[in-house]
Amino acid sequence: MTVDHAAAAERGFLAEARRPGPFGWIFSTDHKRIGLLYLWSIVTFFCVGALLGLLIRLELWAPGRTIMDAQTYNAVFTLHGVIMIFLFIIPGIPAAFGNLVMPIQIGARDVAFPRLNLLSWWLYIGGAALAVTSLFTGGGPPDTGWTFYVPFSARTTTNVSLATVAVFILGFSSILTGLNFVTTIHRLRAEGMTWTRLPLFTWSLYATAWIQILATPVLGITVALLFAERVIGTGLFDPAQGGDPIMFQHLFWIYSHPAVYIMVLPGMGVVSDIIPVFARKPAFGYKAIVVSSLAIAFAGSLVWAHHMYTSGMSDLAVMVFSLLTFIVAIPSAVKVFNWLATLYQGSILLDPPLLFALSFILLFTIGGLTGLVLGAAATDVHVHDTYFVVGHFHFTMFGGTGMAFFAAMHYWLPKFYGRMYDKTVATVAWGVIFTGFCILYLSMKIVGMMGMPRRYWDYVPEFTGLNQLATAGSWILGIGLVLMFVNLVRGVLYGKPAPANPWGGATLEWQLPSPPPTENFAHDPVVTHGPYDFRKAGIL
Amino acid sequence: MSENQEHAHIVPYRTFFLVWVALLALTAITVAVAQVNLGPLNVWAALGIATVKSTLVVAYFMHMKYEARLFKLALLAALAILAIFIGMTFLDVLYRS
Amino acid sequence: MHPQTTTQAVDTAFYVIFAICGIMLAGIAVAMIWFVWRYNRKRQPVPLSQKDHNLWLEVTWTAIPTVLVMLMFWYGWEGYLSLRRIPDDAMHIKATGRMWSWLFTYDNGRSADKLFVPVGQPVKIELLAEDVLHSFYVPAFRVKRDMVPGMVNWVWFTADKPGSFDLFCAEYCGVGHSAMVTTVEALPAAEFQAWLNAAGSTGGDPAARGLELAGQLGCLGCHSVDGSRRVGPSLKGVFGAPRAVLRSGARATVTADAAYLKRALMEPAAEIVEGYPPAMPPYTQLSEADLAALLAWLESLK
Amino acid sequence: MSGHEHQDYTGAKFGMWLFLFTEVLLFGGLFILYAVYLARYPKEFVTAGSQLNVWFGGGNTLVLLTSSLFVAVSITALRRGATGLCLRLLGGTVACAALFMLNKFFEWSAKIGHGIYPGSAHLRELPPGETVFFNIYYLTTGLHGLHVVIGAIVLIWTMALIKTGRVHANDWVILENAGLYWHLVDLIWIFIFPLYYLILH
Ligand code: HEA
Ligand code: HEA
Ligand code: HEC
Ligand code: CUA
Ligand SMILES: [Cu+2]
Repeated sequence: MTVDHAAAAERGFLAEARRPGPFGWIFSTDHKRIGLLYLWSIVTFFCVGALLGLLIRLELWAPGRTIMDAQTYNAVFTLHGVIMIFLFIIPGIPAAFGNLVMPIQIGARDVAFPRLNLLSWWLYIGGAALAVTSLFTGGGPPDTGWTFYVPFSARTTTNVSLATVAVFILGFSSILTGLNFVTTIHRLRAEGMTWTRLPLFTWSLYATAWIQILATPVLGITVALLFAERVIGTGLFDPAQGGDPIMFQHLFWIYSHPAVYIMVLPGMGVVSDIIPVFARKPAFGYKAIVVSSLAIAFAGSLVWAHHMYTSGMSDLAVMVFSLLTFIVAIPSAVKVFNWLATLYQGSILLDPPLLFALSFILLFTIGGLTGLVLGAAATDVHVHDTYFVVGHFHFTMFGGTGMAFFAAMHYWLPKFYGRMYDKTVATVAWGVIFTGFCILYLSMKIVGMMGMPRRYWDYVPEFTGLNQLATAGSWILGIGLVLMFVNLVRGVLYGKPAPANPWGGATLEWQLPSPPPTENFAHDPVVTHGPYDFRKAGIL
Repeated sequence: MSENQEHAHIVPYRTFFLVWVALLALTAITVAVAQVNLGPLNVWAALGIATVKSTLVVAYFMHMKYEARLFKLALLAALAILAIFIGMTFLDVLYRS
Repeated sequence: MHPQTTTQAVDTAFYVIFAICGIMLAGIAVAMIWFVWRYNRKRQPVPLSQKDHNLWLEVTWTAIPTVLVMLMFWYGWEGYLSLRRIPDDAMHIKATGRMWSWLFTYDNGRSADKLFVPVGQPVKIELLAEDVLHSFYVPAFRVKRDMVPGMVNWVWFTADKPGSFDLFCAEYCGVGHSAMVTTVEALPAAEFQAWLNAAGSTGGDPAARGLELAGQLGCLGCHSVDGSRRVGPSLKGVFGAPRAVLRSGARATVTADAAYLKRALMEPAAEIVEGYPPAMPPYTQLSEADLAALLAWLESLK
Repeated sequence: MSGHEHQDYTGAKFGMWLFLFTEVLLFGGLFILYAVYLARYPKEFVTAGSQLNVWFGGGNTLVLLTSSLFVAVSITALRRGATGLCLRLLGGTVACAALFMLNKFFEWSAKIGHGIYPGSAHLRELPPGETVFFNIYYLTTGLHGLHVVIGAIVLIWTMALIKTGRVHANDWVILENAGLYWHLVDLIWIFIFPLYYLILH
């Protein structure tokens, strides 16, 4: 744990490739290289998705046509949703930072199935390529929304069929990551790395991976059935052929609700790892946090129909699913309280990673609490499919997982590039992002309460003021994001050398040089203390 | 990695053969039962026999009987989740007004 | 006991839930900011403790949220039940949603593309969909329910004051989704009765009858009569005007005479107006009289 | 990266099992739909179900059970050093797969000949419940058939590895995993058979 400048000057795994040039990356089975491949592909798609979000906001500046017609708008928000969900947020933290960090955190040299790991990146890229292809072929860009509800999705002439294939492949990629991680965590922990010494980030990946394995196939069959309905006319959801459109919604949400926990659990893991380091205090309630991750993963699989209160399903189902939805809130609450307790009586350094982690807590809490408004049956009837929902999920996904993703970038990139970004600029960028975020999405919640439906290209004039506020917020947010990314990329390329342990972390990755060597550990490590034992780790 | 895993249990031919005979017998039984009208019980009987058959396949052909407890727990978890998915869907389907 | 209107029933749940959430949020935000300020490394160079667990705290902050969420669940469920309990004296109206317009039919056969209701009288709306999912949403009354093909859903509400209230389609249904907007017109009881019984108001004028049909058949969901572009071309001045069309892919210019307009209605796929999607459904079920009325109406759109 | 010291048999098998779970849940989606529609259209399912030929379904059940036996025995054979026997058994399995698909081909041809196939005019004229039955029948058995083909390809690939000596008596995990996949195909058929071919009442 002594700062080793000589090692920091080396380029570690960044310099050691088995193949020359780009092939050393795209055919590498090193988990760190795959992690970086994922990271930059994901960031790229995030930027594309965010630009589409910006276009949505521009169109909604005023009622009627502003910059695009209704059909284009529908394609734009569909693409925005599909990119953000399937290409950014679901693979986001697990595939990028999970791959980079998790094997090191458990003291392994790589994941259990390195070649499968590479395959899942290729599938990710293949799925993304197909999704892009679907824009320019067939009947034009899909216009169904990311939820692909039938019968509309079965009838529309746009290229939905190809998009379902893309989603199927992306699901496959996600499954492979999940099964790789579960096996890795079970089989490759270093000596002394007991289950109660696993860093909380790794624990959260473990819980997530199980959802990936058990829920994703249901999405696979759902989109496969939609494909079959469009291509060969097996109308399993077509009322004219005896099918039930609501069954599509069940199958879709059986995956897609658990998927929101695929999105957020790793983010919670990042936050659980960052807070102790910057507060110089062990994670409070380690076991409670672990149990709550598993509880969220399990109970989160039982609440899918809360997206369907108004669909015409039975009232009994409304009651049971509403009740279970509220149960999921409890483990989330436990996590928030434990994070706060970790801060209490610590010695807190407000560096960029912590700033983003704390904004995770605040924004996710707002998102989660508005989730409770949605979980209650009566109130959801009013706000279902309005901008209130749009506000809710941007708070949880962007305010939650997105912020955690940015926190992870500020926390771990110096480790893997051996260079430090400019902390002042990062802090300013954080401030701009936070401000823009609140203006943008709080306006959405209010306009949603007033009754503005989502997926509306045009709206009644009463809603104009709040929509303009939201659009203005998106510009502020955009400026902040650009500032942040430019600063990070500059840091990676030209930053000052970063020491091995810039933040004073006690988990294993901080004991390696920055960047780590290809094989991670010269000798298999023997773990003798918990992940947040700063005294034994010599930090305090 | 360890030696004793490399030389894990080798199932004798005879066991497999007996399992196969049992599976054939169960197939015959399930066909026979289907000819009798038991009302809704027919489906449950068919599912019951199929469950017995699949248990045999999983336990012997797929060696689950000889695997570590982790494998068994994981299998149970997967099946439980599937059962929950089906069961909870029926909360809607059976009780629509 | 029983809430009078759906608005009251739902708003009670809103107040309770927002109050609990507001308090929780304020507590968390204040605690977080206070900790960050008080235990900042400048003020607190070394941590005051290394304490990492406390069973009683865990139990407490599991138990309190449990109670709170059960409370929220209960109010939510109670409010929902009110939405599902129709008063016995509710009046019956049928609502049909289709791409991208509304049709409301009353028991006496009167129909309209706006939802007229009497003030103070509960109404039960039966919800039907012709093509894809739609959703019947009136924010002012806090009611929403999807319209699903092959299924009959319903909502009820009581308008407690006269006025005009927005009625939105809240389930995405394609390019005209955001245009699938109409209003609930709440009229005092007497006025409503007068409206309901004013059958045959169009008299013998075929163009007026055509306008009524255009509302009922959903033409106005896709076509404007003021020259503005919607899903389909505007019908303003269409009669007798030259049209650039695609006939099985080949471009052609035709004059929109009666024969052309009839084809446009009966087999819209035969000629597609250039620059528009082939989205118009065929109206083959039209009677001769209705067809004539529609044509007369089209002719009247100068 | 997969140097010899990294070989982890238990890990490899565990990974395979996790993959099998995903397959189970993939089919699970179809079984959910089957259950729901059976509950909704019990009579129509019986009418439609009795039009399926028990002999085709039963015959294929025997074929798959036997193929499963072959695969199971082949592992024991390989580990006892009887490589030739192992290869012959695997060949037998692949033959069973071919037989299965042939059977399926005739069965489907007959049905399609009667105008019963997804999207057909005849199918749309049937009562809705029967249409649903045939649609889900084609989808389920079709997806299963796809798995039979994939399973057979995997087994052929494994045979090649055995021939080249990559898989042998002391390193058989690939064969074991390929076998697990094949058994899964059998396992799913064990449920398809009674649910589709044997609902006669
Ligand atoms: C990261 C993604 C994410 C996360 C984590 C969540 C978390 C939650 N979501 Fe959300 N949700 C989405 C993403 C997410 N959601 C998306 C994308 C949609 C829309 C999909 C679409 O239609 O396009 C959606 C839609 C959605 C709906 C359907 C709305 C509708 O269409 O009508 C509902 C309804 O119940 C809901 C509820 C919840 C609840 C109860 C939680 C809970 O897990 C939240 C728990 C957290 C807290 C409660 C806060 C922390 C706790 C405390 C601070 C303690 C104090 C609190 C108490 C008193 C208990 N969500
Ligand atoms: C993680 C997920 C995520 C994220 C981060 C975002 C980010 C944003 N989203 Fe969206 N959104 C979704 C997921 C997400 N969204 C989903 C799932 C839907 C539902 C879709 C559906 O209904 O099917 C949705 C829907 C949705 C709607 C509703 C559309 C409708 O219903 O009609 C709106 C409307 O304003 C919106 C806006 C935005 C905005 C303004 C941003 C902003 O955050 C964007 C801010 C970014 C910028 C202003 C651009 C900054 C520029 C760059 C980063 C590029 C830098 C480039 C270089 C340096 C080269 N989103
Ligand atoms: C679902 C949307 C939709 C509905 C409902 C609809 N139309 Fe159309 N209509 C279109 C579109 C799109 C076109 C242009 C493409 C085409 O020519 O088919 C069109 C074309 C037309 C044309 C030819 C216009 C021209 O400029 O040459 C006429 C006339 C017309 N519609 C009348 C009607 C009438 C009358 C009704 C109601 C009875 C109706 N439409 C209902 C979408 C619709
Ligand atoms: Cu109709 Cu949206
Ligand atoms: Cu959900």
